[in-house]
Amino acid sequence: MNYTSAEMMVVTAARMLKNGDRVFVGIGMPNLAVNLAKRLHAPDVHMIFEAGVIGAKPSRLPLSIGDPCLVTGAGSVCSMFDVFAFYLQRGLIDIGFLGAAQVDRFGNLNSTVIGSYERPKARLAGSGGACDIACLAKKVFVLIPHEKRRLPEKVDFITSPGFLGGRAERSSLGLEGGPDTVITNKGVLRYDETGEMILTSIHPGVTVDEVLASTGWALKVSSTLEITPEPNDEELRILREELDPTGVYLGGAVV
Amino acid sequence: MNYTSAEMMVVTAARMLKNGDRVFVGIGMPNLAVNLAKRLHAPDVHMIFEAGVIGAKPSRLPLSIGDPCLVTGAGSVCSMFDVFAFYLQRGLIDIGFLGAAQVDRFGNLNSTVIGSYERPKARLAGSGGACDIACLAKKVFVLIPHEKRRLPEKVDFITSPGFLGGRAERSSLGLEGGPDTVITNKGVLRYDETGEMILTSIHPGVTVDEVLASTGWALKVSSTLEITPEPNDEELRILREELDPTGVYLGGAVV
Amino acid sequence: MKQAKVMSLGKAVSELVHDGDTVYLAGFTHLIPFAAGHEIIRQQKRNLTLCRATPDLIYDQMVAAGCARKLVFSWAGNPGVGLLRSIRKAVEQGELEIEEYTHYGMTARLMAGATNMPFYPLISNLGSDLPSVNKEIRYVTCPYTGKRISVVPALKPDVSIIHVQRADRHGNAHIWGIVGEQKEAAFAASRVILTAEEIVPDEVIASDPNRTLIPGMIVDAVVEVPWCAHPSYAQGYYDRDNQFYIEYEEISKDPENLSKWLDTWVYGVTDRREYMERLPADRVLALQGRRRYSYPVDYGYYA
Amino acid sequence: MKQAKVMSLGKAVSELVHDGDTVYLAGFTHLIPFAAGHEIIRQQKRNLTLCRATPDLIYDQMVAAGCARKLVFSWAGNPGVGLLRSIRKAVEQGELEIEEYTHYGMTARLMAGATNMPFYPLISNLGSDLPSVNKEIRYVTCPYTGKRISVVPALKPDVSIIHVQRADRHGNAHIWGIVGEQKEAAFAASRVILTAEEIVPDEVIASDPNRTLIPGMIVDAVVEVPWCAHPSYAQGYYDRDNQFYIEYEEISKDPENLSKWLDTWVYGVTDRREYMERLPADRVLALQGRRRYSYPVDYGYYA
Repeated sequence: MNYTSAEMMVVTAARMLKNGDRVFVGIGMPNLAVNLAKRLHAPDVHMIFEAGVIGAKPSRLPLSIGDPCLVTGAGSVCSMFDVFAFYLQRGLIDIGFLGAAQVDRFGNLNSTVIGSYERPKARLAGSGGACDIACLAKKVFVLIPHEKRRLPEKVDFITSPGFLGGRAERSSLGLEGGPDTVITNKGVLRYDETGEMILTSIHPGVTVDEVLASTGWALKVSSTLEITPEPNDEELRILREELDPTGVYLGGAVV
Repeated sequence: MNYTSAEMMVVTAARMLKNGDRVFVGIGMPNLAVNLAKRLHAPDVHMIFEAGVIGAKPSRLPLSIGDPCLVTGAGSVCSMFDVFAFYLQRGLIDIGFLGAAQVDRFGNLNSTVIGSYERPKARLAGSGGACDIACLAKKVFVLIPHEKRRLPEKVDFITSPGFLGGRAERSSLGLEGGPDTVITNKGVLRYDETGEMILTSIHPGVTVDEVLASTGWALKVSSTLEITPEPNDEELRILREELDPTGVYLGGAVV
Repeated sequence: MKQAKVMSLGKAVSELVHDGDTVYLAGFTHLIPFAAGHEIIRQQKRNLTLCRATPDLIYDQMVAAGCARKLVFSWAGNPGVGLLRSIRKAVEQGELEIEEYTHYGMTARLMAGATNMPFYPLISNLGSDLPSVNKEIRYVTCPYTGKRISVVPALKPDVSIIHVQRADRHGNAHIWGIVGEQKEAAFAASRVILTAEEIVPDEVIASDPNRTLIPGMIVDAVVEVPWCAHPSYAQGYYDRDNQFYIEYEEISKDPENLSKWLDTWVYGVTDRREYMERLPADRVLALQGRRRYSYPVDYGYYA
Repeated sequence: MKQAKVMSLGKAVSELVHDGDTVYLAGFTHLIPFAAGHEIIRQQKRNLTLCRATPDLIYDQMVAAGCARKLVFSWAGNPGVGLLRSIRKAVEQGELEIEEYTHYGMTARLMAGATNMPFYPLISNLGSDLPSVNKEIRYVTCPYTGKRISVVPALKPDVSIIHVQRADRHGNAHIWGIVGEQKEAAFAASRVILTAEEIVPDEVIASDPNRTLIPGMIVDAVVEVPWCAHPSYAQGYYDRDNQFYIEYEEISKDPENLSKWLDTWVYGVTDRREYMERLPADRVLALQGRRRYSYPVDYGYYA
């Protein structure tokens, strides 16, 4: 079958969503994943946007997280304060999707700076809601291209806490939930009992060596490593014909 | 001229309001006072109700503070939290009207219990918003019948702080604003530089001795004591014909 | 799959309100769910902790009927009329435990509960005797100003009962007029029973998402109960029955009298429909206002 | 007597925005008051501290035009497109001071400012490196649970500029769609400039007081500015001009190019009307959605 890395990632993410899940979702691939799941096995997934939109039913693919198409016909619209306080902090969010410039061995995320904070090699957009989501969502899913510089042993700056130095350190701060799954263009990674990332699945055609060579530390590999199931025809049809007909997000290589 | 004590109190209160004042108002006499002022010298007084109604334009005399007539056509309606946090605590309230079972020498108010808290002689309704208003309004106006048991030297229970033991004690808690005026059926009382109540005006036909005999401590009397001006025809006409045509609040003696 | 949430009030109360629960029947004067309180009385729930800023007549009746162990409140009166006599008597006789705050304190407690923050700071309570009789009112020091700030603890009811004007079958609800503490009480609770004057088609609610104060996501039961709030009111549906509030002063003066009233109007009916059958038509008609519609807004459709 | 609040945008900015002010042009994607930002650029205001969760293109332009000394923010990007190049360059070259929070932190700061509470507690920032580079993120200990809770300080802008769909001449304003942080930013500020797509008769606003998020009481200037938000949007009035957001990436890549753009579209026009005259009609027409009205609600008239 013919599909892009982005399609593989989106389909893999979509399959992990359960019906009824309340998902804090961004634009791009996470948005496609949730919409795909809603059209298949999880029609009652709730899409929650940090702009304050609850239960969005978008009529088109939004460019920004605050697009007017997210509002019309939505379940509810509230203030930005409310979405963070009454939904996220209240404990209503099952899954938060996050992107980042870097994710490290313990699932800590960086979206602030490459290099030092005071003299950055590159200044990035900053936390936005990412740190809040990383503190408060029950599970965090990360979608990221699999490259050594993006999966370093330690991020340059912890914008959003994962397990910090391990599960115990996160717990000691009183934080629940946390990192759950990382989906890259090469495979699927989860976390072991210490909070360290572990490769649990590789995508068809990808080798373990290739994954290890693209990771910034000696990545653990699960003893029950699987091959990620490929996208099926129906999934690809929905993605290509209904959700991203112009190929904005899925057209080429990984975004 | 012929008028009741209640009319005297309402007219006196109305005359103290300035155009543009933002008034946190209850039902009954304060409501009448504000409406009277709006029809005369202070058309732009803002009426704010703890039910969350801002700029009410009631079409009838409301029995309760949450009457539907307060809502229709109002300037804005917000939650109860918002009215306390975004208006009162924000510092937007110039004048708060409070009633109470007792007011003491330093303007402390009791609306909780007569007797001890644990074994009350009479259990009253409690603070409601009174303590909040007493802490946060720039000026507190109190309307109360002038009786010894209602103006004791010290209230049985401080529901709502006045000056506590004097202005310095209130300031030491970081509280601004505070007691400003007490209007009774016998006169008008304000506060001196120490925060102690002082008689500044007596109503026509009332003697100072009568006031002193009806007060629970040796009440100070201003050296420039005045006679409260009587209600005029226009004020009485508006009160009787427009605001309280059935005499619910103004018919008889003081409520 | 989605569970059917629409059910009878009897079933909702039976399944979601348990003896010993902390319950919050919301409403500041407006939209007080009297019918739900009566159903709780009929089902003889016991040892409830009743919470609300303004207990109003319905909590007075629930106390008289023996449902309550404790009252958490800020103002216990019959607005514009007088006292709540059953509550007052129970308190004076030591039969009802109380825990009291200011209005701002009660709503701040709900804000904390609704947002899963263990406390909420407010500039109030200072100088008052309230903190001396309620040790749950505490203090923190502001790390910017060094000021002592009073705080109240989160209130998290086991169940909140919220009456609204209109909702869809999923529990997405529109409320307008005085919105009191309905939203905060709903989010603060573990379980939510939503009663509505009308269950309307989904598209009515979806046409105005900014008015959807309660999202279906947090609602466990949706019950259509016309006139649920009487003698309280529902803006745009029926007026407050002020006459009843005044009459209640007489009804509740004598406990036996109140007991008879409960026999007739609560125990003597099976539900709100039967209650409404007993009310004279002219009384109900007198509570109808004239129509006064909001100007609609255009949300636009962007595709 | 009531002061006339309705005035031109030029007068409002001239009288209410001063050099050195802390300003907040509100809007989370929606209702961003671009026209007001351009007026600030034209009036050459200097040394401003620009605050907003999402600075967006308008702050990028204001930084490029030399208006800003400092940026307080939580996410500085061009949503769905990329970076804000002028801001990024100014930060990397040390020409723009920054102070950054999380989104929740920024909105919590406004909540504190709007309610005159010196701090606001939130469960976030823990474990992050943000508190190590921003000493304004501090902690309190919860007096109920003993937990360490992060707090942020109140944000109180000197002036907030709030764009709304419709308002009356007193500044009572209806907002719908994404309501972001408009209400909190308005209440937090010392002065408020309200821009509106339409100034409508008083009775339109009064017909739906629950939708009045901004009360006239806190508004200093009311300005009618149709298309004020373009290329951001006004729900029900015009769509987001996503094409411009994408084009801005090119425009801003080269500072000289951006400078030319500012010459044409900001310095080269006197106001928003002239800006709109330069936009091609087909571009504007493409931003019109189909009508999608809310169902009205009945407030009733009770007399």
